[in-house]
Amino acid sequence: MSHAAPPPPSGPVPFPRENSARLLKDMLRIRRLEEKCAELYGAGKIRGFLHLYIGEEAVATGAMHALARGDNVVATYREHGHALLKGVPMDRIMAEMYGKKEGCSRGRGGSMHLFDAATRFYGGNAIVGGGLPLAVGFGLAAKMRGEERLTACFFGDGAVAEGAFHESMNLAALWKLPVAFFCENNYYAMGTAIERYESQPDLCVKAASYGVEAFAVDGMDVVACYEGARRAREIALAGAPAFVEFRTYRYRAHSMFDPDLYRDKAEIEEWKTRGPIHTFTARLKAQGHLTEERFLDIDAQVEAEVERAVAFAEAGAWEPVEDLAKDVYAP
Amino acid sequence: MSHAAPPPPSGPVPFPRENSARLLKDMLRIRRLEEKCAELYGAGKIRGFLHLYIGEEAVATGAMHALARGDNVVATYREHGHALLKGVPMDRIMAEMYGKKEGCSRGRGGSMHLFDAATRFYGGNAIVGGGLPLAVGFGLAAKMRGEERLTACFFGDGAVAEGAFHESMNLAALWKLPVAFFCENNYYAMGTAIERYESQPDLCVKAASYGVEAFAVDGMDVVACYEGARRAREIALAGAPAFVEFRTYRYRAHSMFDPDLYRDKAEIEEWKTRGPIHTFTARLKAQGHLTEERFLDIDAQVEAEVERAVAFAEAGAWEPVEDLAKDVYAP
Amino acid sequence: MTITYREALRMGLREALARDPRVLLVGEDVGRYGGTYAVSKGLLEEFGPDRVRDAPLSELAFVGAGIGAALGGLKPIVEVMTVNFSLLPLDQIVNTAALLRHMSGGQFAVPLVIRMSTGAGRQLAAQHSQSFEGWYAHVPGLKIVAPATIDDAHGMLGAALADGNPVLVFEYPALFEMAGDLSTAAIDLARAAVRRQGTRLTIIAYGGCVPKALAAAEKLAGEGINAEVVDLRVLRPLDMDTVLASVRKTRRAVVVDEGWRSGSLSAEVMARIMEQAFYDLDAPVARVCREEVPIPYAKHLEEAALPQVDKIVAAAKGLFQ
Amino acid sequence: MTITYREALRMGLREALARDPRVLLVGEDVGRYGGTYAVSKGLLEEFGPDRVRDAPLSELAFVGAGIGAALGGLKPIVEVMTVNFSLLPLDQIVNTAALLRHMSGGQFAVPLVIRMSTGAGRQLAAQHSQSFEGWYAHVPGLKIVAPATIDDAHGMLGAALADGNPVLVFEYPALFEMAGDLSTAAIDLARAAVRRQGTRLTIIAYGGCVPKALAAAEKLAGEGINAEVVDLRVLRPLDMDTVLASVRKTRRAVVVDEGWRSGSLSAEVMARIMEQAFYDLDAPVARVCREEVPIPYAKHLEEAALPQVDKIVAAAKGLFQ
Ligand SMILES: Cc1ncc(C[n+]2csc(CCOP(=O)(O)OP(=O)(O)O)c2C)c(N)n1
Ligand SMILES: Cc1ncc(C[n+]2csc(CCOP(=O)(O)OP(=O)(O)O)c2C)c(N)n1
Ligand SMILES: [Mg+2]
Ligand SMILES: [Mg+2]
Repeated sequence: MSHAAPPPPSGPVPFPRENSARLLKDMLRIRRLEEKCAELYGAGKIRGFLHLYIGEEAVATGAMHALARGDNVVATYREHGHALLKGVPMDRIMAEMYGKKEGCSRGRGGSMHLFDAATRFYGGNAIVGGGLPLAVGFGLAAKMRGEERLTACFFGDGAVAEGAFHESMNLAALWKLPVAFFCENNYYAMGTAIERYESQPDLCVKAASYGVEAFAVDGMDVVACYEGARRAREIALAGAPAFVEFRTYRYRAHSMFDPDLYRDKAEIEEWKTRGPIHTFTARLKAQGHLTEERFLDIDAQVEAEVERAVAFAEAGAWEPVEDLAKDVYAP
Repeated sequence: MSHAAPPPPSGPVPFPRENSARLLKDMLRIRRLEEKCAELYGAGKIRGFLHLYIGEEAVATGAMHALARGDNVVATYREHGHALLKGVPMDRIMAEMYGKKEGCSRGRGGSMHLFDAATRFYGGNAIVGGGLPLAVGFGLAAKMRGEERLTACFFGDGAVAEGAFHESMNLAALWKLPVAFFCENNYYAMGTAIERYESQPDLCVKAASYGVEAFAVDGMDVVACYEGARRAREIALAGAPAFVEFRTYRYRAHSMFDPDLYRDKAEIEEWKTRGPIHTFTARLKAQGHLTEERFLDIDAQVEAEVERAVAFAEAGAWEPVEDLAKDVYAP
Repeated sequence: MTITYREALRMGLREALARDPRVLLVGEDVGRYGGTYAVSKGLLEEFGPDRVRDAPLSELAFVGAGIGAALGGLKPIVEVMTVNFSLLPLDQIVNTAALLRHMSGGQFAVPLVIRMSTGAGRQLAAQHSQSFEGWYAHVPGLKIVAPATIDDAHGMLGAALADGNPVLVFEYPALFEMAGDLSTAAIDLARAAVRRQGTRLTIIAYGGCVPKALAAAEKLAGEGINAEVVDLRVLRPLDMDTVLASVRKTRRAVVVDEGWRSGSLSAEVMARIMEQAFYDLDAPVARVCREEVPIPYAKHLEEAALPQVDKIVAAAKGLFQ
Repeated sequence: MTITYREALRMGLREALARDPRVLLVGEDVGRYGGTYAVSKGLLEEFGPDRVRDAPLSELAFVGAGIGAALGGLKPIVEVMTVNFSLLPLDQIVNTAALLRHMSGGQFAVPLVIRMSTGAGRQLAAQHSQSFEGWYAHVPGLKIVAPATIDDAHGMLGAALADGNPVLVFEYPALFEMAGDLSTAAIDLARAAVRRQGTRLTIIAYGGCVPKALAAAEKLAGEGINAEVVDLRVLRPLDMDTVLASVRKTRRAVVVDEGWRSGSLSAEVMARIMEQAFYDLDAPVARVCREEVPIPYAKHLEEAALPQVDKIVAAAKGLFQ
């Protein structure tokens, strides 16, 4: 079954060129970081599960740019980009991938469990749907404490089938909590296409059934993602949860173990023509907001950051085995 | 918060008088059985939890009359009436309440766990929402075995908030199963009114969000209940699940332990004027389908059945303690 | 002051809510209804619907929300009506609450308290009579406590809120009517307690079985066997020092557990005694547990399925044959 | 014929589907994807989407549906991708599948098989590396099996389908690449198996730890200690006859368990040995278990947290000091 890609994002980008450059750079930071991770996985430097976000960068980039520093983020096991753009330093993310103690979870979490208290990045959850109830709780805390603080909860289309989604949407709506539910619909839950596991594949219909304001945006267009997330943030901070379906696509296999035999190659190719980075780049160039040198310069800065991150991770240390039982409990 | 009762059921009953008499008698059988159970609870003959259905009899009565003998029924802990009308003999139900081995669950289940394989009555589940996944499985079995068999799943409004509801509705719709979801909406989950736990109290909106055909009927009118259930059965056997919201009301407390302090007495009184038995009786009399003698005669038959059931239960035996570990496993 | 176990629980809740504005109670029917067992009766009126918050039948989400709320700066007390229903939110309790601190490299504390009633004995049948304290006691990252006295029923909640770890407090409806004096002793979440001094054997119990253990000890005393009774109080981490000190003194022990025999907490206690006091034993440690059957509704069968005073007495005497 | 453990599992599935039209396989990605661990690869093509049925991420509902389908006349094999996710459908497994037969007075059989992978060792970190076999082995009404050999990987599924009770089959990714000969021996769900004959001590293990136990036994043999290795195979009901016969012979034992030490199945095995063979022991039974920590991602920490051959050897030698 094929999932038609939207028309390629086009037209002038309605942002000042410097903002656009930051968006472009952040998409590139996610892309280059993950390309490097894939390479390092092949080299055996990174192990366990590794879920790449390549193709979906516009979503995390647009969304994170719409958030404030003080907002909370709850994500999934496909969260490298979310952690990075919430502000977790790339070197600490890479060190975590290596399992080094300089990692943002001290090497204990790995790819699926990035955490960072300082930037209010709450992970990094390998249980599908597991983050939604948490987000409801963060929203409750912010509301009861009178804080102007959004909690953004990222999850995949597959998570919508879990009971946790149903219970969490109802609670958030019932209690009128400042939570933005950001559903990254890449049309597949591992190897199962959405219409093969959802009787109603229009996810906004589901979200709306809780009385939650729900809308879909083009997840390949960083502009649409930014605007959708900003609108959701306004709705949520005004006192009611919002649901945004980001329609996007995963270019790589589900994980490094996935032979990816369940998708139609033509479908993948079609979506690749909507690539969030090259379409955005083309638009900026067309409106004269970006030159090829500037692009190469940005990309070079990103490559350098990635290299520094790898060097940092390589230079990192292993947590001593004596510390294994540390932090199971509060001291 | 008040839950407005519908206008009292009125107008001629569109059934032959003998069918109407059977409906009336079955409502009375549930009512008198439970009135006796309440009395016996006070006398200490029945223990544990006891959840009375008094006030809601039109739902089980209308629904069961719309089912075929071969249909499966899955119910809750408030299931005396459902068991009785699916065909479980009243004496075996009463013996179960007593905990006697002649009981339909050999005295092991009690009020909340009535079971009867012979009549395809699958209980009797004390986990709210626990029956819904089971019903999906029964539907799957019937469909794969090519049987023309409905599975009717009864559950309360409170169960709709459980993840089990969400997951089960999707599965049943996705797999196009012959399952009728019969939601007995009595507006309260224990002491919590529906608008205090559902962000969207219109339960049909929720069910429809799965692409399931959903409609509400007056749960105080046995005619509407029968017709709604019959329609749901047709839809389901045609190859897609159906959802019926029966709007009804519980006249008694949630259980024998409930002081019932959370409801407005006026609300209870208003709903009592819609009593399923007396309104139906009045309609039949008005159209000349029932006389007072006939009514008294039917009621006397029912009272006699109840007395026989009590006598049967009293005469029953206790399961020998030696059999305690019997049937934990297949022999 | 003489109060019941139920009143002690309520007092603990009220004090917690009054002491710290970050504390809130969340659960099904904790507010308007007053709590299934009337433990939270009156608290809604006193603290309002935000802090005594009725929740939908959504155990997975409201327990998970409790974790998020704890991370967000509140001190939630989440009530799961009974342990039987706690299987629904178990994923959140184990995969998030218990693991989070360690897997995040120690960045996050989860100061969450989860209360639930547990145990059998009221003819509520198979799905409402289970005891899973032993399961929870298996999970690193969780602390598990089982108040068996008026003081613990009152004080363990406050200690749990102050602990900084996810703490599960198990409440025993079988003890709700038990009355006793409330002392001013400080309540810790670290030590087991010797509830009766004895010399010839140690009866180790927790929760609803503690009064049964004490009654058995009285009976045994009547027959010249002076038994010591240890109330575990804290099921994770186990205070083996107290248990071992008693067993080394008496050289014999019976463990009483309301859970199903195989794989119950009693097995762990026996394993630890074997590991640490094998050569001090004059007889193998015995146990009295729930029979390995779902709890039937019928009274005589339920009684036969549960640990009872006479079974404890018989097991104790068996150690001397 | 030499095949891998994975191939043996697949062969068992294929035979079950071919043998009985009532059999179906339900689970996440069992069909189109071929199974997370490629165990069900090719079965969709062979048996079609009705009988090799991909399910949504709805563990609670599709496991519950498996119970209903079994009651309705099918013989479902439900796959829960890993034991870590089985906490979500646990309510259905315990409160319905396990209790139903007894609480209905013996009216209903639940011929359901639930397969799940379990265990650690692949750097999947805390939420993907747990071992809860011991928890399931606590529940009356369930049968729990842990194939540790090619023959059991192949044959236990068929035996489970024929059993008539809800049976949980635990599969060990740590063993998926293990190759060996497939025999034609009949597979039961009743007996533990002596995998290595020995005289001086008994190493009791199950699942992924069995090869480690055998390796440890080889090392010990090199040091003149001839160890017997018992593979429990069936975790509920436990075959203590086989275990006790071995322990009575060797008079010493080490239990190896990949679960967290406290409250793991090892504790139950030790408790039973204490109850039934106390006077036959020359030393307290020892155990080698998972450290009581969530499994970290870093390889060196994960290895340190799990039972290893050298730890088993050390524990065994400890019995002779
Ligand atoms: C509760 C649970 N069930 C199953 C899995 C295994 N699993 C990991 S990711 C995944 C698919 C999730 O798909 P989706 O939510 O769409 O996120 P995506 O991977 O597409 O970003 C599955 C089935 C899991 N981690 N947790
Ligand atoms: C999973 C679960 N949570 C909580 C309970 C306790 N409980 C029993 S009945 C009930 C209310 C259910 O309300 P509803 O579904 O509307 O059914 P009703 O009793 O009104 O018929 C609750 C909370 C339970 N039995 N199971
Ligand atoms: Mg997806
Ligand atoms: Mg209700």
